[in-house]
Formats: sequence, C-alpha cells, structure tokens
Amino acid sequence: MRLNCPHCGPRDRREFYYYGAAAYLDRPSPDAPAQAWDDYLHNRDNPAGMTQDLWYHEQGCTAWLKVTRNTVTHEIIAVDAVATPKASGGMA
Amino acid sequence: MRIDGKGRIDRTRPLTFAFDGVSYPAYKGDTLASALMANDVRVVGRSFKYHRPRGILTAGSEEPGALVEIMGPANQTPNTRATVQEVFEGLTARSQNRWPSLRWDLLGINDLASPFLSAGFYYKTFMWPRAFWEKIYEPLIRRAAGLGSLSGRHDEGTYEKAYAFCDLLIVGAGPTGLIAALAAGRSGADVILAEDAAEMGGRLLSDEGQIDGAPAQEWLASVLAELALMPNVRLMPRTAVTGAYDDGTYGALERVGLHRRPRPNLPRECFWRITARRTILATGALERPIAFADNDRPGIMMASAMASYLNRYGVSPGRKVTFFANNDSARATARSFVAAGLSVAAIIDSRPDAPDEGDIPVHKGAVVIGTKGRHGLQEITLRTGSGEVRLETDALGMAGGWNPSLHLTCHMNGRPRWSAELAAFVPSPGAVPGLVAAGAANGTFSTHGCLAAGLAAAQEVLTDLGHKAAPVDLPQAENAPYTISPLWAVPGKGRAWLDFANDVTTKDVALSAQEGFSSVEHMKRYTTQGMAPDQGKSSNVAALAVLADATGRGIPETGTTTFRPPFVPVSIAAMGAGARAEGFAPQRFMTSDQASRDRGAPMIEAGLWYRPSYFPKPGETTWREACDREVAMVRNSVGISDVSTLGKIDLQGRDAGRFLDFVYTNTFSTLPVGRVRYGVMLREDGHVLDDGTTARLGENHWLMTTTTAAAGLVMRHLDFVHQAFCADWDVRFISVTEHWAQFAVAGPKARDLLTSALGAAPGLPFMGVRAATIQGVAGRVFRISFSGEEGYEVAVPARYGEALFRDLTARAETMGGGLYGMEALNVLRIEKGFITHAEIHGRTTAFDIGMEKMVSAKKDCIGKAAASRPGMIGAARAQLVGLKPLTDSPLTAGAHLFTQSADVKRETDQGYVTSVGYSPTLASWLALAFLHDGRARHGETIRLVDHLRKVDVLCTVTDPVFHDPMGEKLRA
Amino acid sequence: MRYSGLKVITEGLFGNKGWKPAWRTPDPKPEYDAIIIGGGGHGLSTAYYLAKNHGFTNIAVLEKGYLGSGNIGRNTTIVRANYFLPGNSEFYSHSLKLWEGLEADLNYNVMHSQRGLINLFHSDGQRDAFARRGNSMINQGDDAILLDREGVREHLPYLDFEQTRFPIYGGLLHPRGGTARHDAVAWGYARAADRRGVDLIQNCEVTGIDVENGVVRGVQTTRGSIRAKKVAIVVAGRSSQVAAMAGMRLPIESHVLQAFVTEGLKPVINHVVSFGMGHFYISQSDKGGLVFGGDIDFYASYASRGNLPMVEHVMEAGMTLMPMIGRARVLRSWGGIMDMTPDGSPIIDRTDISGLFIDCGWNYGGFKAVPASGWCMAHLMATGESHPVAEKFKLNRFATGHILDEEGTGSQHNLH
Amino acid sequence: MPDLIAKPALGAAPLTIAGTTLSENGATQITAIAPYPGSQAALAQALRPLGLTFPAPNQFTEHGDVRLAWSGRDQAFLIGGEAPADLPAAVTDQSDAWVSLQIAGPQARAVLARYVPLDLRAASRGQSLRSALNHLPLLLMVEAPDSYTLMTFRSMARTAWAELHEAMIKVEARLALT
Repeated sequence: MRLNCPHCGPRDRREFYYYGAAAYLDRPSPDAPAQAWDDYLHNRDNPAGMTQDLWYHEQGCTAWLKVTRNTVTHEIIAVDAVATPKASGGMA
Repeated sequence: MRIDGKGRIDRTRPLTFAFDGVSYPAYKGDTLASALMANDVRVVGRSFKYHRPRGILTAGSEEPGALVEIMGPANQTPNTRATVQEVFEGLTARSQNRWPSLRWDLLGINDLASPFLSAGFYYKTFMWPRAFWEKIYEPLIRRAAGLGSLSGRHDEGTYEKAYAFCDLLIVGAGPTGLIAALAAGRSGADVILAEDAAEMGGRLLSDEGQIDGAPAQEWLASVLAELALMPNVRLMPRTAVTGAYDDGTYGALERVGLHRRPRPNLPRECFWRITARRTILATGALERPIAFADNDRPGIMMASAMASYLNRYGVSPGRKVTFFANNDSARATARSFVAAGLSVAAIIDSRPDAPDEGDIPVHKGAVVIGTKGRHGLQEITLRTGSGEVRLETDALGMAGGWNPSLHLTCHMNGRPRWSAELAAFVPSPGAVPGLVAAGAANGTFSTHGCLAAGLAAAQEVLTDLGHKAAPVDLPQAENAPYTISPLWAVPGKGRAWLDFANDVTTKDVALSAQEGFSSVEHMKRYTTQGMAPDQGKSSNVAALAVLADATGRGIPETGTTTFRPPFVPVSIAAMGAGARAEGFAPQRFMTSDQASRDRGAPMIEAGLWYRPSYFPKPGETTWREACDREVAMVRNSVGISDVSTLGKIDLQGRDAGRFLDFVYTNTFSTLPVGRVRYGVMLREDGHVLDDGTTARLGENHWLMTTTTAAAGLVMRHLDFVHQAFCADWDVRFISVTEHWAQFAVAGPKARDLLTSALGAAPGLPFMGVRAATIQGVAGRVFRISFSGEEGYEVAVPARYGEALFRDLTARAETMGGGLYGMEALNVLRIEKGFITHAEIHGRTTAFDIGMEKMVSAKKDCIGKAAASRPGMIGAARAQLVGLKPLTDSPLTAGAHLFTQSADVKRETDQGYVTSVGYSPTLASWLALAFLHDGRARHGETIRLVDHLRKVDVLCTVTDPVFHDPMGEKLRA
Repeated sequence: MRYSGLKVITEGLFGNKGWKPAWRTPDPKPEYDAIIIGGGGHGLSTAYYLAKNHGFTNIAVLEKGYLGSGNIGRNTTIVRANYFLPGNSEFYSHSLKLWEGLEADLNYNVMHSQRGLINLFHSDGQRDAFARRGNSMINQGDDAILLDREGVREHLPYLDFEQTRFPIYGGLLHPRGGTARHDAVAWGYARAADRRGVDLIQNCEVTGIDVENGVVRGVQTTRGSIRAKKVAIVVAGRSSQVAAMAGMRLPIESHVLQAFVTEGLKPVINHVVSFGMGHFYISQSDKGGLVFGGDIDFYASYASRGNLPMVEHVMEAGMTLMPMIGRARVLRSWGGIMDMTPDGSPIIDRTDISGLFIDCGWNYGGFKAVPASGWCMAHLMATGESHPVAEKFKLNRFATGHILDEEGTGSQHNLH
Repeated sequence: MPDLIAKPALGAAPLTIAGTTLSENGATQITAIAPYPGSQAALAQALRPLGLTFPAPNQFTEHGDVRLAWSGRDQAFLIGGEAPADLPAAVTDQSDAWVSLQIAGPQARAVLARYVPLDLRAASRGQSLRSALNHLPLLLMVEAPDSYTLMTFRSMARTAWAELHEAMIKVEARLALT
C-alpha cells in the first residue's frame, strides 16, 4: 500500500501511522452534550466503501493527512494535509 | 534414466549428491528431481495421510509429492521441492514423513485403514474417554501428520530483504514474458523480468518447438542476450513473485544461494518488495492430472513434466511410456519420446474423435481405470470401447488440460471467470489494478498466441506509461488450436486421487457433498483438498468439478476457493530477514553508555534504550546490596544518574503557552520565565497519557519533558493537536531529546556538587531553570527532582555528554556520592510516591492518582470532557495509595488486595499493587497500589495476596508519599 | 445420527454410504420466535444454547454465505482464559469451562487441545503486569503459573535465550490454554443446533430489519421477508452494516488481521507461545502447520487481506524469538475482518429497539469466546437480562466511562 | 574553549567494501528553522545574507558550504552555517541530535535498497528526503547518484552503522557470484 503524501510524494505504507476516522477532526466544543463526545470518541460510520481517515507521516514529513479511500478495495482517492496551506503559511 | 544427446544440462560438469544416504551422480543443470530420475529413483516421498509412496509429478514449484529435506551443516530445510532444488556438488537430501525408511514406512498401514479414515473422520471419533484426546489420540495424530521436520536449532542462515522499483514488472520469462520484456526494454522502460525457475524460457526450454523456422531455443538465446545488455532491464531468475499487494507492490522471493554450496555472507534467499507502475502476468499455465483409480503411483506424472525431463534435463521417467489425455497437448511430447528412441506404448485419449498419431497406438474414447506397481508403475488397465485392456508401462503422462497460473490475480480478492471453451478458470480483467495477464496465464495456450499476447500487452502498457513502443517483430511459431473435452475423473471402483499431497480422493469429495459440506469452502475444509504445500495448484479445479458433479451444479455456480499469497511458500527467515538477535529493533545508547559499562553496570532495556540497572561495588554480591547503597547515597550525600532518555520537546512561538494550556490539564501560560512546572497530559478519552515537567526558557520559548516510554507518543499527539485544531497558531516544536545529554544530581550535597562543577552556586529556587556555562560549554541547569531530595538536572549538547558524566561522577565520588541506576531510581521515586507508567498504565484517570485538582476548571484541554464521565471518577474506582507491610515481608507488584476477613476471589478483589521496592531509608518494603476508594482508607489494614509468588501479607494503607511528605528537602 | 468410533468403523466397512448430512437445508419459514443473523461461531452457538438452555424450538440462523464463513473459519484457533479486568475475567473463564465439555455436549470432536499457553515477558515491568494478570486468573478460579527464565527454557528450549534483542525474563503459563480446530467448532454447533430443530439457512442475506414503533418485527432477506419476535445481530466483521439497517451507529471500526500457516511439519512447537515485545503468537496445528499471527494491519478495512509491512513485522518477531522456525515456509496468509471497539472488549446487549439484540465487537479475541458468547446471548434473548458473566459488556459503557480496556491504549479502535 | 571533551556520535573509521565507502561525517552545526505561519516573505528576506532560499519539500538549497535542507513539514535544517538572528521562525539547535553518515560508490544504491523504501532510480543532487533506514528515522540527502548523506538519531548511530555494514558485506558476496 502506498500513500501519496502531499509533501513527500508516493511512499510505502510502512512510513505511516494510522489513527482512525477523520471524524477525530471534528472535536466537539468543551460544553457539548455528553452524546456529542460519545459520538466523537467512539461511534463510527465504519463504511464498507469510501471513507476518510487520518494517517500520520511519522517516518516522513510528520504531517497529519486526511486520506479518502475505499475500505473494500483499498483504492486511495485523495491524500490531503490536515493542516491547510493557509494555516501553515503556505509552506510545507 | 539418462537419455544421451538430450537436455540442457552441462555434461562436462559432473556432480555428486546424496539422497537418503546413497551417493548419486548428476550434472550441472539438474534439479534434484531430474537427477533422481536419471538414477531411476522412483519413490521420493510419502503422502500426508496414507503414507503412500510418492514419486515426481511435475517439473516445477507446483510439485505436491516430491518433497524432501535438504540437509545443511546446522539446519535442515524441510518440504523442499525436488523439482526446484538444483543439484550442486555435495547436496545432501533426505526423504521425509516416513519411518523407519522411505521404502518401508510403518505408517503405510494407514493406507489399509483408509475406509475408516475418510474425509472428516476425526470429527466423529476420538471423543471418549475425554482424557485420551490430549494424552493419546492427539499426540498420535500429530506424529503421523506433518511432512518434513525442522532441526529445532536456530536458523543460522543468512537472509536479506530489499526494495526494488520499476515501470514494468513482468512475472514469468516464458515466450509471453520474454517478448514483452524485449518490447518494453527496447522502448526504454525500466523493466524487471522475474522468473521462478533457474533458467529463463518457460515452456520453450521443455518443448521442441520452432520459432521463425528455427529451434525455439535459438530465438530464446538471442532474446536473452539482447535483454542482458539492456541497462534498463533487470533479469531476476530464481525469483518467484509471491504476492500482489496494494498500489503496485509485489512480494518476490529470490533463491540467491540455495543452488550452491553455502558461502559466507551470501544470502540463502532475498525477499524483495517490488513496486511497479504496471505488471504483466506471464506465469503460463499448469497442466492438470486426471483422477482415476490408483493414479498416484510413482511413475505417473504430468505429460508436460515428462517433456521437461526429456528435453530440458535429458532424462526419462521410464523405458516404456504411455500418455493419458483429453486434448492434443501431449502429442508433441509423445513424438519427442519416440524421436529420443524411447518406446511409447500408447496414447489413451478420452475423446472418441481423437486424431491418429503416426506409429503410436492411440486408444480413442478410452480411459485408464487402474494401475499396478507398489513402488512404481508397472501396468495400467484401460477401458476402451471394446473392453478392458492391460498395458505394461513404467511411466504414464497425464494430460488433463491446462489451468492458467492466475493465482496472483486472486490476491486482491479477484474472482477468476470460468471459460467453458477452455474448461478452465481465466483471470478477471482488472482483478489487480495495474496488472494485465497475458499468454497462457490468460488462457492463450499456443506459442504463437503467447508471443502475440505478450507483445500486445507490452505495447498497451507502454502506451499507458507514456513510452513510445519500439518496433518488435512478431515471430512465427506453433499456433495449433486448443481443443479439449473435459475429463476430470474416470468413474469406477478404487480410489482416484485429486490432491496427491493431502490424499484427497474423489470419494472424499463425494462424501463431503453427501454430508452436506457442499459449498466449495466447506468441501475444501472438510476434506483438506488444496490445503497441502501445493495449495491445490494441480487439483483444485478437478476437485471443484467433482463436487459440481456430486451436487448437480455447474462449475461456475459451484465457485472456486480463493488463492491467497504466497504463490509459492516463502521461508519465515526470508520475510523476517535481519531480525535475528539484535536486528529486531534499533538499539539506543546514551552518551554515558560506555562509562556505565566501564563501571560494571548491567545495562537493561528500557524501550529501545539501554540504561544501567545498578553500579556494583567490590564485595557486593546481589543487586539489592548495590541498590540499597545507592538509595542511601542519594538520601545522604549525592547521586548522579543519566536521564537523557526522557523525551525533550522544544516549543517556540507566541502561542506556545496557549498550546501547552490546551494539551496539559493545568495552566502553563502563567508560568514565569525561568521556572518549571509539573504537568499532566490526558488522552482525549480522559485517561492519563503522560506526565512530566515543562520549563519556560523565554517569553516564547518552552522545553517540555516527557517520560522515556511516551516520548514518541507525545510528539505524535502534539503534532495531531496542532495540525488538526490550531495549525494557524504561532507555535512550532521539535524534539531535542537527542541533542541534549542530561544528568540528574540529587541529594543533600547536590548543591555543593553543582557549585563545584559550575564554578559557582547554582542559584536556583526549587522548580527553577537557567542557562549556564558548564566547564566552558553552553548548557542548562534545572532544579527539579524525581527522588525527593534537593535535585538538579544539568544538560549539555550530546557531544559533551560522556565527558560531563565522567566529570560529575568523579566529583560526586570525592563527596561520598556516586552513580545510581534504575533500581535505586525506582526505590527513590516509590519512597516519594512519584508515579511512572507502572501507575499511569493507560487505564488511570487524574482522579485515580489524586490529581483531579490539576484539571483546570478555567479552560478547555484535551481529555477534559471525557474525564468527567461518571465511570471515570468516584469511590468505585481504585485510587493510588501507599502500602507498608505490618511485618518485614517482601511485597510484590502484581499482587491483589483483599480485606482481612474476605475470601480471596475475584468478587472480593479490592485492588492491585503496581510498584514495590525495599526502602533502606524507611527500613521497610513499600508499595504503590490502586485500592478501591483508597484515599478514604488510609490507616486500614489490607491483605496483599500474590498466588504466583506465594506472598500473603498484611499491610497498612498509607498516603503514597512515604518520604518527606511536606517536601521540605526538595525546597531546601 | 450419533458420531462415535464404532460408527466410523461400521460405516467404513460399508463404504461410508450411510453418513447423513450434518445438517438439513431448510427453506425459511414465514415466522420464527427468534432469528439470529449470522451463521458464524457466535451465531450458531447462540442458536444452540437458545434451543438447549431455554427451550426455544422455532429458531432460524440466517447466513449470507456458507456456515462458518466468517472469522470462525479464519483465525489462529487459540482458546484461553487469561484476562485480568473484572468483566472479562469471569466471561472468558466461563467460556473455557464450556470448551472443556464441548465435545461431549456437541457429540463432535472440535479437537480442543489444552496444551498450555505461555505469554513471555521481557522486562520487570512486564513481569509485574503479567503477575497482576496471573493473580486475577487464579482469583477467578482459573490457572496460572509464573515461570522464570529457566522455567521457560524447560518448556520452550528452542527460543533464543542468548542473542535476542529483548531478553526473555520469564513467562506466564496458562496450562488450560490451548487451541481447537476452528471449522469444527462451527460445524459442531451447527450440527447440534440442527439436531435441536434450529433452521440453518445458508445463502440468505439479510437486507433489512423491520422495526415498528420501536419494536422489531422481522427481517428482509434475499430469500424474502421473515417475521420474528426476537432478532439478534451476530455478524462480527459486518456489525456496522447490519446495525445500520436498524438505524444504529456502533462504537466499532473494522480492521483486517492477517494470519499465517506454514507447510506441514513434524511436531516442534507443543504450546501456544506469545512474544511480549512484538505482537506474535504461534502454535502448531494437529496437521503440522505452524499457525501464527501478529497485530492487525492498523487501517480500517473490509478487504480480508493485508499488506506486507505487517507480514514482515510478524516474521521478524518470529525470527528474533524462535529462530528455529526460519526454514519453515509460509504456505498461506489470509485476513479476517475484526470488529474493533474503543476499549478492546465486546458488546453483548439489548438495543434501544425492543426485541433486537446485538453481539459484536470481539476485536481479535472472538474465537475463544464462541461458547460463552452464545451462552450469554441466548440468556439475554430468552430472559431479557444480561447473564451475570457478561453484564459489563454494555453498549453504553463508553458513554458512561465504564471502560474495559485490557491493553490500556484508550479510545482508538485499532490499538486493541 | 570548553573543558569538556567533545565526542563524535560514533567515532568509526571508514569502511570500504565492494568499492563502496561508508564513513561518518564530522560534527557540524545543524539548526532547525521552522517558519511561523505567514512568514514566507520575511523569511526569504532574512535568509538572503546566507545566499539561500527556503527549500521546497524534498530539496536542499546550498551556497558554498552552507546548506538548507528540507527536513519535514514547515521545517528545514541549516547545515554548516550560523542561523541569522531574529528569523521569523522557531530556531532550534540540532547539532548534536544526529549522526551523519556518507555512503558513496558503485554499490551505494544497492546497499540502500536493503533498507530504504525510497525509489532512488532518479536520485540527483539536491534531494533531501525524509524516510526510514530499516527501523530508524532517516534524512537522506543525495550528493550524487552514487553518493548519499544519511542522517539518523545520534543514539541509534551504532545500529545504523552495523546494519549498513552488514548490507555491504552481503552485496559484496553477491557480486562475487558474477
């Protein structure tokens, strides 16, 4: 499996660490109801098909990446940096 | 028998090898199988279940029967295919799965008991009496089963792994693969041509065909010569592509040194990870047997294998051969045998309309219904239109049709399609992204068809890759149509083998259907069909057809089992190359490593690091003596310890304080410059992730410390929090763990030592930090303590680490102090109630360790919301306490706690012990433990029980801080 | 038809013509008292115990493919009761007791082999953690023995005690741990359930769950709609999809776990052995193959296949721990789909829909749980109450913070 | 002048096997420069006196003996020179955090292929890639198609050296076959 890191280019899966669903990006506000936190931390759509999840290019540029891919075929459709270029000052 | 004038073996290079203790001659270029055949050795192995004699069935890696042990100086290699193993001088092989000898195998008795050993019999018996299963039945079954044996000694061979990249990977160097490689190579593409066999050429090496009017082997030689000169083409013979993985990644096993005498440092095998933009699967096809009664005798083999032995190796499996076919593909082989001067007794062709074959008798519409010959074929019985006929023959070639070698196309869950025309499964296009199957692997069986398909596939791929395809002429070659009339199994009495290795017969498949195991997967699992070392390469399709027949379904409806990686078995040593001994994980050494070893310290693993356990002094005989001394030394004078393994993260930027407030439970942004604060970090799920101190070095400059264990974890966590939630903040951080060597100086004389080392008093309040010049080197001094004594940590760039360590040690020793190791460090922190990952083991909340007040109410932080769930707080949880035994008994970590009156059982369990140590300071064993509602139970007597280590002690529950509870020494 | 050695002999004498199908192949009835979705190990055992323990006579098991086609047919066959958290401890203990009587109960030889399981440890800290575990096991009434390095050497002389990167400090021996023949477990329960009248319906995929006013009414299938008073979702590997049919979103992420088997070898490994410094566990099957595995591939997947980095990691762990297996060749690798929960423990619970129950979230420990899972699920379905040994396996424990996290790795599904 | 003796990360003598040489580079100044958000223009200005531009990902820029090598997201290592004061960036001394090795010669790429999962077929001077050297972190700089600088954590220097040495021996043993 290879991920096309937006900074480093196509790299072997072994350079990456996997976290979980991209839902981890949608952190509820501190005063959100308990249900929102339960959903955020635990409950998952877990699709058999297209999903978005988070990978960390640990043995590379250390960017966190949002990967759009298919959980049935392992086809990778897109790999985007979690931190937008705007936020990081246009550098990578 | 060896046939003069035939084969590609090098008759100028005679060799000697041994099989079962007997020496035999061979030639360079022989496989063990061809060499045994040359010497008329017919029985090579024994089958799995019935221990039937097994000869050679094939000439390739699909061989199910001729499996042997190759003997090495220290180890043997079991289950080696004699058909793949090349002979080298001194090769020693041994037959397997037999006792006492290959010829007289006691477990051959299983064959007589076969009516009682039908498919799945073991599920129905061996149940009574119960105790007999593990004591008698199972050991007997285990000893009878298995095939070869491991030596039981460490594998001392050399192995390696490597990466390779290419534009185009071509799997298989037969006509299809070769012409594809030629076209791609000439076009400038970066090509890897991988071939399982020792020699490239595929069927061109075995069949006596012509290409462009000349012997095919001339074309082969010229193509190989051209390819060898192309810098962009990498030829990899003896390399089996074993698996297709995602995004163009393939596993491949190269036999680097298995075909020669071992040499120092030469890998036996190399496991390649090949990344290819495109792949052409040109693996050819495998001929399949026909099931008929007693079709498993040595001497019965694949017709195509007979061609290989004759034309490639110059040997014949018999003197009077016959063929049993349902298609024309064995005809050329029969002619080759006649031309070589051997007798071809007959061709038995199941097709009533089969063509004649010159002088060779052809029995049309006939089938083989029985065979004779205990240790080798002697006679066959045919059923013809005019009755039964007996024929004397010592070799029978089966030609049941061809199965494309499409295994790799199934590795990503692709399902092959059934072709009624070919009576075979063919690859589904697109089953592996980027891979196209061509030639025989795709169901095109003529040589001309393969050449055309290989060329077309290469041209298609080259266009995809953006290369302009260079011209390659399509040569003319044999182009006969493939006409087959399927014949899977000859009906009749007796046992007809499908899976020669696992002894699965047509009856077993029928019985499986009879018992309701009629799905193909049930049949496979119930009968073990296709689960032997050849993974059913030659038997699965026929078994499927027999099952389809038994259930009244068609083959396409019956489906097929799945081929999984690897295509050929791969040694664990090859895929695990490099991991032997210390290669499993990197070793990390502190700058003080040599200095500690110089003082005799046992170095122990702490994650990837090595840290000194203790520093023995002359006369000390146990670690405890050293540990007690070191603890007392720190409490009474001064101790030095290397703490460089702790994670250090440098944070800078205007928002760094804000960022720290977000990742720590407590507030850091208010910390004055020059001060250090202890902090607790939670995971988002509310449990403690890590703890440590963070120093404010400047207005916008901070230095965070993590535990050794969690250094990487915390860095990743910070990266996530930053990039996911606040990427626009003005904060940047980087690990400086490796840049700094850092040493703890602890004890009542720590300040004196620092004054001497720095040339001035450290001048720091408790939890203070400052830059300092340490003997001419720019460094830092912190006043922090993990021991409960007045403590400092001195940091210098790593290049000066060893020098400073030795310097501090020498100064300490002049003051009655010295080095202390991990054991003493552990006791010191237990005395002080400081926690480590023994306590913050991932299930601990801030509440559990009494730090819930450190979760600031004024701000959000990671983990705060989840930490407030009802199950995360409250008296039902176990809380950190100290334990002190009522007597002077040792305590053990991992013991459980009970009230004095309760029965010791799960239901009454009150908690458990996390850390223990003998405190020379308090002259008592001490423990840290988690106890239900523990903070409310200080003073209570609790029973500590460790069944495993036979400890049962009454303890007093105390505050976890045993030593200097007011912290007066720290702040002195 | 009762199986026995005598039966095998008499049938053998008469050409094995008399063997009857192990189970019927009924068509679905219009209505059942209980429907179990999923004909894997857990579903079959649930049906069996519903019939046997609770007297249900009108039950169907609906299986999308063939019986036992899920993880019961692709695992490393380990059976053990060595958990330490209350909640898990009593459940797996109960399961092991059921295993010990399974052959007699099912009249089927599932080849349960209590050859002993040894978890190796490689530091003082790991020793203490295993001591805590071993003491929990004994407190629960199970067995555990703490071995030192020499004790391990007596049992496993072939390990690398000299050169290995992480020295072997000792091991926790669980003598009653072992293995069983995985397919046979499915077939044994299937046959036994069938004998008690359970309809086992293969090639019948559930496509919808009918719910009216918060009460389950039945299911839609590829073989028509079937009414039912009670419906159980027992489809680990597909739990999220089936639960979604009832509008539920589960605390589950699906991951692939690869496992490996070598060519057959004469007996060389007589225990189940696990490595403490890298995920690796191994045993040798009765047929002689070394059966081993490691960690999941770590990315969400339904592909039933994995990738090379984890393959290599597992092989590397094997080579550093027991280099004598180097010359054994891997014959086949495969992948199962694991329901990974945020704390690594399973769920056996009611749902918010009356009459709808769920059994899921087995992470990669489902095989050994097959008997107790069915036992407790049947109890729950029949009585409406959690069985005492499964009462902590609640769906809402994540919301309330009553976490059962044996690994201590927290709310990240792939780390358990 | 410091009174403490400085030690190299490894202190290994160069090895030449199969015409390919593995050596340890001498200590040099390494400074991590991590620009703050929105500081691109100011940074370019501040780097001008060095004659360097901030490198694109996977590249290094150089001027004389001073090199600015991309080392990860929003980060580059200034190697062999002093960082200008008041950069609009986090500036961190990394000089002692790394061991720097050099592998050069006809078999350099074959040796790296044993451990580095990078496609180096088109390796050319100026590349600065983050990856792994077997299990170790790696910053690889391409000096020439057959010459590579390999930086990994200082504490792991011995493992890096031992593994590279082993691969060189195996590559040599293979060469002897042909």
